[in-house]
Amino acid sequence: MTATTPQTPATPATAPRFAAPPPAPPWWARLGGPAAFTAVALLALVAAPLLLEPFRLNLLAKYLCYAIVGLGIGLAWGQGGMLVIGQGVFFGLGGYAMGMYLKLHEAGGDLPDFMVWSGVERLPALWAPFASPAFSLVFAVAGPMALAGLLGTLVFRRRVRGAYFAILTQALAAATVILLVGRQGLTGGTNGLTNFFELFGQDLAADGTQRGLYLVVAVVLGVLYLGARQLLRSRFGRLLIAVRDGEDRVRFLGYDPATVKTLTFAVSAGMAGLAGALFVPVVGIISPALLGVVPSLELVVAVAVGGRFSLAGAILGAVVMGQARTTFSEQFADGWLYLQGALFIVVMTLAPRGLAGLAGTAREMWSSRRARA
Amino acid sequence: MGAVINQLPIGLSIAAVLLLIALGLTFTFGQMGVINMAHGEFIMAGAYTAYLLQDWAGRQAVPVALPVAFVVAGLMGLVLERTLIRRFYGRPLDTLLLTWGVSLLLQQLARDLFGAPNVQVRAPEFLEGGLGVLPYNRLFIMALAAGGVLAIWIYLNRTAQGRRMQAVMQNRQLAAVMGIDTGRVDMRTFFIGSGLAGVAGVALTLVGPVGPALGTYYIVDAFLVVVAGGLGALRGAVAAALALGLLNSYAEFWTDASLAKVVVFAAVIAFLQVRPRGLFVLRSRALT
Amino acid sequence: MNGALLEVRDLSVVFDGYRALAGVDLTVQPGELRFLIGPNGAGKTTLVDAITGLTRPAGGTVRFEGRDLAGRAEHEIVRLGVGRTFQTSVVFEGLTVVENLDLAASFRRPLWALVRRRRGVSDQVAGALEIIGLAELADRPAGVLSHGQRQWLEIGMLIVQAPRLLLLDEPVAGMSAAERERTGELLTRIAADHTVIVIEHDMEFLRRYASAVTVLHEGRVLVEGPVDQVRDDPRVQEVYLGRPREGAAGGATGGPVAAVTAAAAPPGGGGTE
Amino acid sequence: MRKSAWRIGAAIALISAGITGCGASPAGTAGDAASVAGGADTIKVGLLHSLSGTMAISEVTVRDAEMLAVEEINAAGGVLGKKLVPVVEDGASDWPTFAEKATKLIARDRVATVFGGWTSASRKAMLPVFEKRKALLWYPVQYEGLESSPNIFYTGATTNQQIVPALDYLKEQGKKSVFLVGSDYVFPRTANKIIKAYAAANGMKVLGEEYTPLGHTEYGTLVNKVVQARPDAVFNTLNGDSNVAFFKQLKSAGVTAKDMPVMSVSVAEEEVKGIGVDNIAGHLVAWNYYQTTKNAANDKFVAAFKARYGADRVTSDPMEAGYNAVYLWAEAVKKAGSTDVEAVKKAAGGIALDRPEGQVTIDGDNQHMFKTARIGEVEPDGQIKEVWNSGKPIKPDPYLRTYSWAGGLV
Repeated sequence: MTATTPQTPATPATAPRFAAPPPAPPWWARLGGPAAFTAVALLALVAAPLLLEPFRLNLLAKYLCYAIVGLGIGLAWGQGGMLVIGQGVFFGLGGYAMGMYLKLHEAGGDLPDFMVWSGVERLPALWAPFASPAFSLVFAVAGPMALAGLLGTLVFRRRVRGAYFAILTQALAAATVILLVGRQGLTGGTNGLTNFFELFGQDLAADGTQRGLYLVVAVVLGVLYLGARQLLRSRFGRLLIAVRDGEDRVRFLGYDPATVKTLTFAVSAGMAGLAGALFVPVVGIISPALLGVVPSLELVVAVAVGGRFSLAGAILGAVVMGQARTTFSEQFADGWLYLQGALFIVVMTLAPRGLAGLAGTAREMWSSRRARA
Repeated sequence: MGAVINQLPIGLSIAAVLLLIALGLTFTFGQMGVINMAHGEFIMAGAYTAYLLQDWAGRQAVPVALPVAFVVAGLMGLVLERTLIRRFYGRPLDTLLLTWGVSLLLQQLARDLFGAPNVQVRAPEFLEGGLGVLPYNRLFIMALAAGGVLAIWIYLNRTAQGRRMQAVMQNRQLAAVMGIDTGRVDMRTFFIGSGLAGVAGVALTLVGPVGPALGTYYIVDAFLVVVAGGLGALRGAVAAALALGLLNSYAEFWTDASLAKVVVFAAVIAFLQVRPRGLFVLRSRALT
Repeated sequence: MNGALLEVRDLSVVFDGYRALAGVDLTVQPGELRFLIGPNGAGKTTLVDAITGLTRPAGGTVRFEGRDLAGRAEHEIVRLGVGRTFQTSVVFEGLTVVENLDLAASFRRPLWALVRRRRGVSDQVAGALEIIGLAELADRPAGVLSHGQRQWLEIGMLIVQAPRLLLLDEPVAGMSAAERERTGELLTRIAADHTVIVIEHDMEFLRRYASAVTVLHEGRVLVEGPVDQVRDDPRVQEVYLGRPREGAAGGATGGPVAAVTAAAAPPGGGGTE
Repeated sequence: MRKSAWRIGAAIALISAGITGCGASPAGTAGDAASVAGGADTIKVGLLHSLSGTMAISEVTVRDAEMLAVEEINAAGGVLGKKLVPVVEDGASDWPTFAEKATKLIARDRVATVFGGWTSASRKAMLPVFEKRKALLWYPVQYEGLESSPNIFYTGATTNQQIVPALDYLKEQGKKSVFLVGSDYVFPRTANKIIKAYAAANGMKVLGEEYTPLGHTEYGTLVNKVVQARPDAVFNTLNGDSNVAFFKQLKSAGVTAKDMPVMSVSVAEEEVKGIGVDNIAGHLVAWNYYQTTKNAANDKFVAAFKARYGADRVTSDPMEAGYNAVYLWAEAVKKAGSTDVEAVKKAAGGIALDRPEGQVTIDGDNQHMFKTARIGEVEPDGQIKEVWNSGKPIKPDPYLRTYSWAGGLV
């Protein structure tokens, strides 16, 4: 054959490969540790609500919402090799579903306030079903999943992947923001949906409600984490990693990688949607600015910082970056952009496996030293 | 019918802007698989170069700045390539995040150096006025884009350096086996690709704002051009820029600017259904 | 021709104007062990690629068990019972040996059934581990395997899928003598109850294990027949020992790479004969 | 699993510790905000603007002006004998961050009042926070009206103090047709609704209405549409960087201020520099204040501002409104004798001060200001020359209830 015969499976432009391949054994998949998980769960569910003042607890709830998105990104990107930089779109879709419900509830049969300002006279048909909380919640998850499923089917079936896919999701985020902003009478425009006071009869400003919401978010995150971990330990999880590392080879095992990727993408979008729905009552607003390219990228970076190959790392990254952002902007605002930029560069260059990877390396060093002693 | 004819030059001029920006990207993305999110900030650097040169060149700053900005942005690209990107070959997705970090740093740096408000770059006298609906500054940008394409074509096909660059673009390992110093070629590619961004930046001072956020306004569209055009294909970039530019201008004319953006995105997705790897693509048998 | 497992008729493949295959005919009967040889650029891997759906043919037909394979996706062709390996082995380095095999073995399960965890090792996988001799490495990540072990793992992954036709692309390339020996034994064992097509350069290997051989040259079938007869054929000798014509074929692609490839191509195993 | 879980555990513990650590500062029960803010001899006030992100360019200037006012008041002895302590927070051009920081300022820092916001979106995001926590916000930017929160004082113009006078001026100048160009968000759309109602009632023709996404920089098509429609004037509600692209591309299409003036309501002295004087000279703007406004209070403000921040800095309408806000609040506190929100609100109505823009009076009913409308023309030196004013302060009417033609709007 001529030398154009198949090379090692890596043309730089398309292959999602890693210079330093992740440590081969998927350690997180084989170490069972219900005790450790319980400890963290207790800390999050009992200690945090008791120790944190309401303002901080509310912030933590917000970070945990981002952590849910991070979990989805970890699944799609870390495990499945699909870099999504449009995750904000799904987050926003969930958020808007919840926001629409709250807005209609607030209006109590009248038109929502922003529609009045925008000169809308009758409730648009699109809004009608969101009067039902059940529909809104279901849509918050199913809507993003359906959109991701559609995009995934269109894109993955045609074997668009890697950088192309990343760029398309980015363009999707940009286009969605423009669409939301432009349809002001329908979406509230740049202002988004805000001014919510009540959720299921509970005063959203009350500390008790916020504590309850925090617990809901924490429990949802915990459940999703366990579910995702279970998924990864299954054959499907192995298949997902196989798709990440050698998509074409998987085809020759008789699987259709497009299906695997589309499903995973949809699951991760569903997580983002749920996170968005939880975010709205916690923070009190959903607006296009929350789902554009920049917030989407920030989420991805948070996952990279935490450690993309580890689900726990993805969660950790979202929480740490959220807290870092708040702390920094309280101390010196201008520094945040420098710090954020520098942080990506350092993490991507020196610790591509993120905090989780660093912790792993440190632990290995420690245990090997102990073994020698 | 009048609208169709009237919008044509506007579409072409949008295409020219897109092409100028995307030209450098096709290089760095196509050859090296680097998704350079900091490309927008190299454009910004070019624009600020023109701004700074005003002290010295006055209203001739724009033409004077073209070569200077090419070198300035090119050197920035070179430094980026040497210090960071070289560690990331074969990890295109990581370069995306890495260079995004770089772009944040550069934006903040521009804010600290030049202030957050936009600065003014005065257009030279000879670019005032125009032919019909087409102002001279638009013609200038179109000429610049055409000149850029021509120069690159000549470089790629008529010089030894350019041929080496093509060889690396088509098969990096093999080129290395052949004794081509791929490291040098990468450096050169990045220099040229980034330098073109600088040139684009100078051109953009004629039609748009000059401020720290300049790069962010163009980067998404530019990437769409690259995706639709196909990796590293010069003719692909030209065709895609033309198509997207015209589509943009007509869609905006018949609907509105917001909807036009959405239409363009939908069109690219639809197009990828037909040509998943873009318009023109180098056939490769590599298994990924 | 009735009853043939694989029937390739007038198959042609074109890369950017270069005809990699120019009307190949190939018939393989059930139970056969067929070797495909030919100098560099003869189109051997292209032929396998076209059969397995990796490359779209420009013309001609490929029929497997009477069914036309044209236009089917790779995974569909695998599901029909055609399995292949690659010149450069591609196993999943992030998974363990047993996970690699298990994944291969599960390919007929519906996707939802995959959500459950694997419990233990199925007989099928255990058997394959035994055959390829990697039982004691079962729980090691595939990333740590040697080149030879990877090739065997790939073959193992094929076996657990129970394909009706196996296509092996240079299974012994780059192997040590001992590894070749073991691969040969493996091949013999597999060929006993499978239909196998092997692309091979290594003449020594060919002499020891081949019965029927097809020689490709410049995208066409040059000779076909028992190994001794093929070896003595003057046309084959000309192709292998005479004027090197593959350079001219390579040059047709044009552009810098073609020039590079022609010169850079290492002397293939085929030239050793 | 064990290891990774421990990792999150450790991180959460660490973060919790950090959070509670920060929280250990002046705590106490949350809820009642202001009356004892800052302790015995100081009063804390919050300044909440975007110091980073896309809006920083505008909002930092307002923060600077507010800071100047705080310093001046402190230099003059403070309020009720107490020094003001500014607590500066960054809204980061991100609306939820505004809500978050507002909560922090009220609940954690326990400030007496907050001066902040620029975009309507940031105000809308903060509004429920201030209403729920019964706190006070001073919002310094002209906006689209249709709002009157009991917990917000609006020191910028509402529509009848900016948009309507601008239209009056155009009508007076004999402009019979306008083309509406705006960024695609709340203010332009609302403003254009008002303009269309006004035009219908006053025999003006609206020849076109176009919106572009925020940050849009490609105006070839839009300029083409404007040129083809040949309006007597263009009413421009574009925001930020889009103005630069629009004016540059309008000029290169050969449109001059003489034959088609553009009336802008979001272009102030600061923006003129970035657009380039060449490109905008001769065009019109509508505000309540210019750096060139003639009176003693303004001479003092401009001099003080340049002395504090540098001679090359310019002052603008939103800066002046922010600067006023601090003085108006201080005056209300003096009158009330307390920083208690309810007392301050009650005292505020009717307060009248001579400010750089002329006399400003607080309307106790809707908590907006009586302001004088001023139309300006951009001069070749980048300054804005007043060409018309409303003569006396206009009573604020955020819902345009006193304008018969606006009947159908709300």
